[in-house]
Amino acid sequence: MSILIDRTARVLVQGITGRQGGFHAKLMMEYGTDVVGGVTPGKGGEWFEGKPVFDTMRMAVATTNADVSLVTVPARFAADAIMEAADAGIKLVICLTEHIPVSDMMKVVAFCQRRGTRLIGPNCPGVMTPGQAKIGIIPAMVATPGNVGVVSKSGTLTYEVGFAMKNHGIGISTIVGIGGDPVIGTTFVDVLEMFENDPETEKVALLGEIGGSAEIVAADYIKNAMTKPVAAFIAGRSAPPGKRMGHAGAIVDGGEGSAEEKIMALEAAGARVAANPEEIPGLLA
Amino acid sequence: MSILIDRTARVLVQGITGRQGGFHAKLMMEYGTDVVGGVTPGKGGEWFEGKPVFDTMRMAVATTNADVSLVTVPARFAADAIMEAADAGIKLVICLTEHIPVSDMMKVVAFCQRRGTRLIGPNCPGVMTPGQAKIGIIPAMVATPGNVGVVSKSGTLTYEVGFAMKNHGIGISTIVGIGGDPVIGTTFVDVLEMFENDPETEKVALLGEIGGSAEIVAADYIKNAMTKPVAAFIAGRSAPPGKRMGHAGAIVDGGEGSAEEKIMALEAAGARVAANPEEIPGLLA
Amino acid sequence: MKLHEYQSKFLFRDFGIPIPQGKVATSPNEAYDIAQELGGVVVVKAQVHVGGRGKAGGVKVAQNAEEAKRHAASILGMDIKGLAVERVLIDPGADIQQEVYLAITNDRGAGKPLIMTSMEGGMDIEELNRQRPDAIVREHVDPIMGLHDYQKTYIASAMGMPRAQWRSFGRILSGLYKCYSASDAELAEINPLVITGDGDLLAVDGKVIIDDNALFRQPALTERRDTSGEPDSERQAREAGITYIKLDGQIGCMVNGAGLAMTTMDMTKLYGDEDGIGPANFLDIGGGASPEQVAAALRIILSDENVKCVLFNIFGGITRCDEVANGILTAYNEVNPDVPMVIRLQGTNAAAGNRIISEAQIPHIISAETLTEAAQRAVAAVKERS
Amino acid sequence: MKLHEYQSKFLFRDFGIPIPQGKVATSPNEAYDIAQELGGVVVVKAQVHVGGRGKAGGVKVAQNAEEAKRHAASILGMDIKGLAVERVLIDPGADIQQEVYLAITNDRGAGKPLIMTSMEGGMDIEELNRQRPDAIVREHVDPIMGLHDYQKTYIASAMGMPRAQWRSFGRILSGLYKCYSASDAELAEINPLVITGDGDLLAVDGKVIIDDNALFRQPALTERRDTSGEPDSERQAREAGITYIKLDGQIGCMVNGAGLAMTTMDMTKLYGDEDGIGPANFLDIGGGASPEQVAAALRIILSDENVKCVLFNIFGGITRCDEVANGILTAYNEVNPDVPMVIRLQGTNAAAGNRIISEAQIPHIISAETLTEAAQRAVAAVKERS
Repeated sequence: MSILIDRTARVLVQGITGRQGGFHAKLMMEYGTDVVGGVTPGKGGEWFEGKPVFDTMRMAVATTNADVSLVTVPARFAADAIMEAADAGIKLVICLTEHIPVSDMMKVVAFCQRRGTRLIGPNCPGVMTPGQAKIGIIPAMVATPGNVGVVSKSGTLTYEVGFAMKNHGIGISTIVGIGGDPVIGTTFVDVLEMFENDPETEKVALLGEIGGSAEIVAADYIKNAMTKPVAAFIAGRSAPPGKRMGHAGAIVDGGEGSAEEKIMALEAAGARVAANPEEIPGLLA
Repeated sequence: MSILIDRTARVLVQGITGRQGGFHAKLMMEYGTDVVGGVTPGKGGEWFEGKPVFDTMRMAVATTNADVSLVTVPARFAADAIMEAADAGIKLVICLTEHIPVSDMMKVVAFCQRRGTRLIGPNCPGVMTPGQAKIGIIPAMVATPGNVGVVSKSGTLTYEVGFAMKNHGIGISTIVGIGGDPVIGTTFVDVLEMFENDPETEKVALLGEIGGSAEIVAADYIKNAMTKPVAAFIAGRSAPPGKRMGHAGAIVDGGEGSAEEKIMALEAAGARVAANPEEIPGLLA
Repeated sequence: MKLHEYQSKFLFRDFGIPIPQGKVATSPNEAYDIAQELGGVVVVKAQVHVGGRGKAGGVKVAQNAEEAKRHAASILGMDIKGLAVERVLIDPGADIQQEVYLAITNDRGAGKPLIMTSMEGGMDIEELNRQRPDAIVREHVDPIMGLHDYQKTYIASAMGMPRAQWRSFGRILSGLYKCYSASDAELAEINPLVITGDGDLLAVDGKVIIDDNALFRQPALTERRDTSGEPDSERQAREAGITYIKLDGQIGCMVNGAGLAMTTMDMTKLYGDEDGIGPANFLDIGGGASPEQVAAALRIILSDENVKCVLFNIFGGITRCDEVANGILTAYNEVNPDVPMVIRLQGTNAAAGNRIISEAQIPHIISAETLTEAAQRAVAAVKERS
Repeated sequence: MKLHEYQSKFLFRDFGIPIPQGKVATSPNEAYDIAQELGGVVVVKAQVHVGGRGKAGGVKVAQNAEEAKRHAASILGMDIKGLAVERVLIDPGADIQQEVYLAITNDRGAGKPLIMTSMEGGMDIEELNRQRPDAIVREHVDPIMGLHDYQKTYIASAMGMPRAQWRSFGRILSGLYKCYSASDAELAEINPLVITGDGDLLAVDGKVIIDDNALFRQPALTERRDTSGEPDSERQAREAGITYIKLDGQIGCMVNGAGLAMTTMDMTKLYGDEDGIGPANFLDIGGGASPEQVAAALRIILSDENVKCVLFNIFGGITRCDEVANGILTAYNEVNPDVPMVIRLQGTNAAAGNRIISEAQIPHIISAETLTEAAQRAVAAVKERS
């Protein structure tokens, strides 16, 4: 199944009657993803593109036997929606929502860990296993099936790299967008470990950026535990310190989280780091 | 080791410099219990009867390698003390403290479950494995070693029954006082299960009282899962409904928790229920 | 600690729950003024700590202020199940479309707060539970996380609340959970929560019980305690730090430990019931009671005129029986009871304690070795004096 | 969102943390009055959103009100790292026995609040962390449970706080955690927390940063935003819902997505750095930006006089490149830029988008197929115009 999802994933979309949620639910269905229904409090009993809409995840899961949830609700409702999914027994929750307060996410991440629920995101483009299923907003056109795993903090940068790979004839096993927020459910290391253990993945592309130390921790993992080759790119070499570069997590603070230190750590760990993301296909060839 | 504790238990007393804590710590040591130290915030560095006193459980556990804690601190500090013990890695916490608010206990019980810490009590007399160790306030004189397990919601009633057993030449494997509060860490069923699996226990005496439905649940367990004979007594047949009989949990409320229904359930489960606690030794003979 | 209806509702209001704009009156004139101010139909409601006040005539509808005054005059001072009515709540009449039940309570078995709610409100929840248990939606709350927003949607949906009311019902549910939680309540109940003709929600009756053990951190609520329904003896005992509950029998019981105290009561009934004899009270003097406390407890027991005999049952564990014996003698000399006293001391230093008692050579004192013997002798003593 | 020192300390006070009884002045006369009212020695402190104000002369001690007025006159209006001082805080002088560092911040790696504290306060925490990392005690807080009381004892003990201060330090720690938590702070820092000669604790300087994403539920804090340190262009962008950060280079960048926007900046620098050419800004127009937003973004980019070329890098995923192309044309016609624009559209409907641009036949427009090509052409365009 490559990692996380394949064509058997049964997906609920939380916020399916919203503009964003509905739009992407349709694209997901067109791609072949098995969207089994959606949840919008107060709209239970309605239908969306032939799929049932429920008031709560509890009712939705009981009826559809779904195993993955995609959260597309606005920031102020997102923490509750994720916990609702976890409490309903969903083991993989993917949250696209941007601008969730960090204090909410700290609680939610601790909550999901206790419940044994894997959370991807928030503020991420989702997960795609090319040719099988996509859950989130990654465009179908940016990837073909193959043996390179892609893990990234960013959305369009990932599309850029995926597209470049496709143009070079390089296919992808799974793309995982982990999101650019300071506190996220699944880290680089979590995904690297899945790729390392995935027989359908032979190489890995890691797309990081300034802020935090997740790439340093990832370098440590690459050095100590990974056998598969890793190509990487770190965005934000030209970003000034103390400024938040769009993503809530993309800030060099107190001398920590600079692109230079991440690049150095990754290179020291044996990863091949591109100065330009369009070099990634070459490093993977 | 019979259940829960034996002579190898390494015990910390939280509140050891308090009047009650110190008094019972000494009696425990006289009984042979391995009290390895105590904790009183602000008194770290002092000594109590040759044992070190620490400011925090974290420091106490790191130094003494204790594995059991006895909480004797006043009610308003007790919830924090129990969680402190659990966070310090203690896997068995026994709490004597009475009058802890129920809302605190609901949080604490959930917290201990998540930490994998067994809590006995609160508002209980503690645990004693006769001839080996006692942790709590159960008087040494009320029991001799033997093969009857005793589990009880009450303190002095347990002594009464233990003493009567001793006078009839019946010994005890372990006494567990689970406490008379509405929300407690360890229930009758938890202890019955331990006795059922304990090779050194052959019979069990269960001392219940009005309020709640723990004895009904216990009857269910006895009926479905116990092979060892159980003798029981339920206190409060003469108690009026709607009144709290000393123990915070001892109240017949909305027609629930009466002695009659508990006695009926236990008898239906095959337990022998005494009308007078002094009949218990006869039922166990 | 129970709160009155008006106290409960005013507390609800602090947590954003809509309640009728009523006020409390302690006199018919006050009731008149409040009804006048409210205008229109009002309800005059007795504020007492017992159930069934409606059937007892403690709740009456008035068409105008004059009638409210008359109703208040008849209800104030009324005796409801032994309690005198000292206050009435004057509430504006509500336009009731539907009555809903909503409560949060401690589920002791689960160790969690439990929300219970039903579209069939108005009646007693125990009655509803017997008649139509499926009409009640039950939802636990994680005591650490608190109430999740999604649970409100689930509850509203599962109970069949009309969608138009989901939002306001959700706000009330949040408010009630905050109230329950911030007040250390054992029970926070709205019954009925009314859906009015305009589709608004209104908490028309309420009941809150506070956990006594949490009163130390609830000073504002503690101040609201109304002890008028509590027997004097129980109040005195509470103030002396002794747990005492008055019962109907003839044998006053003084025991250390709650479980043993209940058991001692049970034994007097076991051996006395066929002669109509039983316990006069529950009393737990606790561990290590001082002679002063023993004396205070003895005075409280004897303040009950039904008491024909006092039974001491002390199992000395940490408590030493010789000390208790001295306490009993001190108390005896102070209180000078004129009823027989059965004294049973067992456990630590029991022999010494019994020697102290017997050497004191007090008339009316009967010794006993076992609890059974003690209970039987107390019953016999009562029979003798009847 | 950063709070000023005085805002931070007044917020601390709301959570029970003792602070000096100072006030804010916006004129020398006000400073005089405050100093007169406080009496004795006072400290006049510039309130600006930059560090290092002490070294810049923005903090001065005054022996009396007259001197406070003089200091205020010199500090008000002072330029500290590009920011004009508009307010001074007049605090009474503190009797400093010891300076302590205490802060709570988000530990993003652990996903938990982190308490950092040290008996070696006063200096910058990063400096302290470099020089004496072992002098800092670090303790995580469970985000769901909050701060346990026992952790306060552990922290006070581990850092070497004198026992006489444990209780008051514990209260301050509780207050600061509540403040951090209730305010959705990313950072709540007291530095120094002073132990006075009398053994009291006093938060003499404070710094609070609020999570911008939580401002929707912090209306009272949002009102306190001081935008005086923010460039006009960034404020305009924020108000238009665009993320824009002004930089020093010559190539204005308009990109969809934060990661790609940074990457685009990096590419201009990668190919321009040896000629001193680089990005003029970070700008993320987000997904599905309207022609109006593209125009607004273009105006903001061009408000920077350094800009010699604008680079559009749009990777159409969900966004359709033909729509973006139309947006660019609309914006071009509205704004009429006089600098060359490099346009690179890729992804969904890229061919159509590129056709729209080329058919518009606009001078100064340079097409590019890849990001590399786009960056190189933008650098070349700047070189041409230098």
